[in-house]
Amino acid sequence: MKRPVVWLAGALAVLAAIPFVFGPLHTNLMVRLAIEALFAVSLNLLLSYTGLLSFGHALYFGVGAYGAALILTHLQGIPILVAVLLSALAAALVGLVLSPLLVRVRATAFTMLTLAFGQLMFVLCSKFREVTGGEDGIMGWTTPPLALPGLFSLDLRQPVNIYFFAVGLACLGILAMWFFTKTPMGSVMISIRDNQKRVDYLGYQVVLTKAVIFCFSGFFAGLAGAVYAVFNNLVSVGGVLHIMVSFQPLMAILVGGIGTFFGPILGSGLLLLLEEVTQAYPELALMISGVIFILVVMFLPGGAISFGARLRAWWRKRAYLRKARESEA
Amino acid sequence: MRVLQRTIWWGVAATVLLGVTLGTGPAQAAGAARGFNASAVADMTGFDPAKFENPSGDVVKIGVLAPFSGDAASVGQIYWATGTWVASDINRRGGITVDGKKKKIALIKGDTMGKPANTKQAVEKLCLQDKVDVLWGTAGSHLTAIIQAEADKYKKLHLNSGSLSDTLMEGKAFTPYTFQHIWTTHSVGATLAKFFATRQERKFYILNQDYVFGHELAESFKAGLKKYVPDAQIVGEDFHPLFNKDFAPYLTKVKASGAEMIFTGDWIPDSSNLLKQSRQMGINLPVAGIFLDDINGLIAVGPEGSKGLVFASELLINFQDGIQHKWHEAWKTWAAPYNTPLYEWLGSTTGAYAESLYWLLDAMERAGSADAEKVIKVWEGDEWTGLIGQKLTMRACDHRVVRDTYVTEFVSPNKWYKDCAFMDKITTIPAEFVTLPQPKDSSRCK
Amino acid sequence: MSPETQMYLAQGIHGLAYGMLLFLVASGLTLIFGMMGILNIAHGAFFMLSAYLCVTVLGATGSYWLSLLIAPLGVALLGILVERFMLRRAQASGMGHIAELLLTLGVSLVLAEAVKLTWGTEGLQVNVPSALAGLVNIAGLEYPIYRLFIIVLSLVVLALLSLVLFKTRLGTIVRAAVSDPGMVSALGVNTQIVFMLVFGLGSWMAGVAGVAAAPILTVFPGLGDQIGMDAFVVVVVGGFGSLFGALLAALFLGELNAFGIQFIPKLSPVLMFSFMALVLAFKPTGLFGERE
Amino acid sequence: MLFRATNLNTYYGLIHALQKISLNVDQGEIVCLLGRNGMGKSTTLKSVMGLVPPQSGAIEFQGRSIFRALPHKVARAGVGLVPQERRIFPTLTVEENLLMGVKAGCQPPKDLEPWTLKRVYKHFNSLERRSRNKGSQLSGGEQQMLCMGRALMGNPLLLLVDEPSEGLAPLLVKEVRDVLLQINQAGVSILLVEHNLKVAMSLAHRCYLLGKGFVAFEGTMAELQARPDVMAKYLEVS
Repeated sequence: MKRPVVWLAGALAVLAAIPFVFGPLHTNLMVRLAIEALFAVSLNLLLSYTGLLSFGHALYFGVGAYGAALILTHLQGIPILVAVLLSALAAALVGLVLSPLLVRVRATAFTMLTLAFGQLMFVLCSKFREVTGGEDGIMGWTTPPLALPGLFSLDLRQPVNIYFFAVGLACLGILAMWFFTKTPMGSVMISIRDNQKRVDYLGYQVVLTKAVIFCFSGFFAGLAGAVYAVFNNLVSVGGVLHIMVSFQPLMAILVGGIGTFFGPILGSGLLLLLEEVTQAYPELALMISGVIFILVVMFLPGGAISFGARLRAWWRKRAYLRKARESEA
Repeated sequence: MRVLQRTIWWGVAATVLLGVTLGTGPAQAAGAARGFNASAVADMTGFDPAKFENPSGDVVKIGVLAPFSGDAASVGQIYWATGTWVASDINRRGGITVDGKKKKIALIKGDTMGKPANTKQAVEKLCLQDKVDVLWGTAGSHLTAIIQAEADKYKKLHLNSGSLSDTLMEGKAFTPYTFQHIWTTHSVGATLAKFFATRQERKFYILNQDYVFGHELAESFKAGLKKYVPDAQIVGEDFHPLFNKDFAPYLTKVKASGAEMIFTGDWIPDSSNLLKQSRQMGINLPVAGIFLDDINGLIAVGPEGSKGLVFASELLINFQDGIQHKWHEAWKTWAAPYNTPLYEWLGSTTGAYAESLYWLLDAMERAGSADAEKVIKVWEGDEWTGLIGQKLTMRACDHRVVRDTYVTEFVSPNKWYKDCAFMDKITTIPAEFVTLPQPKDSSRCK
Repeated sequence: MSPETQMYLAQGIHGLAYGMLLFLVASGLTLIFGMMGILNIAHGAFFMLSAYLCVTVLGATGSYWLSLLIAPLGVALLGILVERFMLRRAQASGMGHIAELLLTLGVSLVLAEAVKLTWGTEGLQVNVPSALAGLVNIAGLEYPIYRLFIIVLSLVVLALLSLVLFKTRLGTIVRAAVSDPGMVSALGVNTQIVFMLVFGLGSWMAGVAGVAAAPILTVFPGLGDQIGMDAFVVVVVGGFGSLFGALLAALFLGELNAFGIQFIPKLSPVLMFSFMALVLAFKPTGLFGERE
Repeated sequence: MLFRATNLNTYYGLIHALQKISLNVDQGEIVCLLGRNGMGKSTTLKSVMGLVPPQSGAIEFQGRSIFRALPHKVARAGVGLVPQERRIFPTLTVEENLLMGVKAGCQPPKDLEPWTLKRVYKHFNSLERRSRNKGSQLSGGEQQMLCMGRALMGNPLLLLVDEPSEGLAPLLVKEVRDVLLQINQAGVSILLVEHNLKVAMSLAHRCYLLGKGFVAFEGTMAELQARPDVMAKYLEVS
């Protein structure tokens, strides 16, 4: 009982120390990590827990981001947390609206349907430039401070403040999803992945569970999008709805470890690290990430998170062999 | 209308006067106010952008913000070719005098990847980690807007040579740290319209890319026609997706419309595809635009196919010009990926990019400092002689350039390219007809 | 011919030409999908690569026809290598089709970058072969010969494909394996080799389309993106694994594009994805498909 | 011994579907696998065929190991499969379906009369009439016949038959039973999975009774009948 508490306290202490140890540059990098990790974990609910590969998760991210941008632009004086939550709810609502269509399909058809919806939203947002600003997007709104009247007021343009805001929301979101996977609905979700037909015998639960997952996953993807909007002070179709926005978390999941809960967080971190390293050779950056991507699928299908386990297994085997040899001699 | 124009013009003149007055102090301190002297370009033998090395020691650092990876990597390449050219030239001359000593120029890449989040990250890295003196870039108004916001935040000079949006320097978006060297969509529309006022064509078909820039450009052209060619007719207007494959359905409409001229803001590959496919379909209508100097695309349609194209630019460098020949001679030694026809001559884009950097460094030297505030003081209202001896004025109140613009018709044969038609007589459109009026909402413009 | 009839005729042929080109790309994709259950994300990149190879072969030999022969074969070889050394391993990873989709996504990223390193980032140009340059008069409509050639070329490839599929033992095996590869292997056929061949064949067809499209398009690294996306839509709408469905869907999308631009230009990009979403929502297997 | 499987272990993901299953089939025998749904009968056949590769164990066929061999290698060694869902190729004609069964370059066993289209049509006379029809147009019974014919075209020594009577009308069940007997008399050994105890009793020489992934009983059909307790525990009450 005590150990997890110590771990948690330790992790929180490290997270709290980061902005003071590192400069604003790396603090901002951590904000991006928080956003991308939250987004990747939300997609992972579909991929690793329900076995559904989505090529259109940017849809929810984009709705969250545009929601936040529109609310903050047009409803001045609205508390920032309310704005962010409303945007996430909008994304969840999109999940709900689309779920009657999405629950019907599986496998590649699901992937293609999500692709279609994602691209449709991309095209629509580019077209309705009166509302969305087209490719230029929406920018330059005044982000209200994170405040409790009379208690505190934090200016979110300061790296330290936006850091705590983003990391706090991401941690809460990731924790919420972690608990969700432990609920009975979470187990139904896993059995859908393993054998949809068998779960079908349980009646309409499959449909209902899937719909709930779409909303839930959409909510947190939307939350990530809303935090993105607040952090960047700009939302544009290329940044939040482009197909590469859908691929980014997929890569994070794959590199970190598909089928695990924490893999995507590790993967997001590794991808950002890779981006930092390859920044010195920008012409080769995408090439390097593509190659790493292929190598991971081929040689490390469990992702980086499985690397430790593999190493340990290899070490044990070596130790065992050595012992066997010694006893022989 | 005329009253308004006159007021604006007086405004411009007054501002220039004010700027000059403000600018003379530090300029005199650093010597005489200078302009660009093409013959002063250093001996560039052996120059190669691919082999550019940053000088060591105390340097002036320029952060180059451009897409160096991804779909638009060719844009990054052009930034790098021109940036390293200017830096090498200045370095071979010994650098610029800043803080009382000669300092050389270093360039540091900041890859925007064409994405907002990466742009923001790249700017922060350049400002906080590399501690650059100037941010330079970029293509795409949404990315430029991010750089402007960050430049304002970190109080860094920002030179915009790539984004043509009219609204970047207006309203809340304005920041004193950004200078928009490149012309704006308003000027593009006005330039071409003014040019057509003296010509026969009256039926225009607008075919643009379906995104903010394409729509803005269409509006600016229509506005220009309304002003300068009231009897012109828009016989059709279509917006096609970016990176469109098949232009045939559009061209069938164009042909049926009876248009005499196609106006397009398309850039490569769309501009080349539009041209190529129309010629293949036997539609030899001339096309007017600002990205038609893609030499590969022109060669593909040949001398006949490229004849009659109308090309507008803020900078058309005459082939006889000194800097043109220096560039051309140096080009022969460049290695891949710069050993292509695109870089053979200093084109309108490469030329404008280089010009903007020369001006910036000149202002810096006259300010005697790389400090943003001091450079701003010199640059605001600065009058300067450009690459081809033209007069440039940095309008103090909105940091946009007041300058003449140029239009040319492609003819064949020409002396410089035998495989396609290319620019001939250059028509100058005086600044007074094409300059974007000063923003009314800015308190700086009184 | 009245201008209106001429417009209908012209747009009709435009749609046909683009539709047939799309079918060339999509048929390879749908064959691969039917057999191996994966949508090859790198298919569009193969199309693009073939156009680049065409530029190189054309530069070296000066013959468009030689590049039409060589470039697709090069792409087919690459496809075979990708299948043999990458996909087969990914299939064994136990991650199911997700691994294969992600792997081909990785391949397409690498190809796009490799092309930039090899050929540079500028747009390159291929000219229409002189034998096919110029216009031909179709009932009063001047139409470019090269676009008609694309239609003919697609028809020839289609005929060859049907000949192989319906008249040879290999064809029977492929058709059987499209609906049930496991059963085919249980009947004593080495399906791994068949997979490899079909992957090569599919890549070859993307390659032929790439060379066919090169003279009307600028060759640049993003060349395959749009057509790759369109081909997905064709495969999905036509029905996963159905050649006939792909043909109908490709022609339909081609005409939708041409007449969409003529009559409702503002909506034409929206139409395609809406149509795909509608089809999938109401028939998850696509119009003529049997598998999801 | 024609066929022997020893200690087969097969997994579906984390599910241990076959746990140390051992069984054998002699030349000329019909051996039946019995058991409730989900006990691993079909998985056993798929493991033998190589469609679901077993994790460990050994499989010998005519003295040679076919353990973890690819399905086409198993088929070429002389094993035919008549799967449960029949898995007729829907877009191929009946004749093409049959020809798919031919293993190109494979010699038929010397002591057996080779199966040809003509011979298959003789045994399954309903197929000849429909030889030009698509596989998807056949009725359930016809599909079952086609499925068996297709397997025979490969001249197998051992036929793996999975639930041939499932979903068929009683009259057709009898026909299937008769055909299986004829095939067996022609020299083909059969490993049969059969739900219908009556059919199994009338066909098989020996049987294996599967519990959840393990062999609970083995013996002749007569020995099984003598153990009502085993039958009650491991078979469905009918």
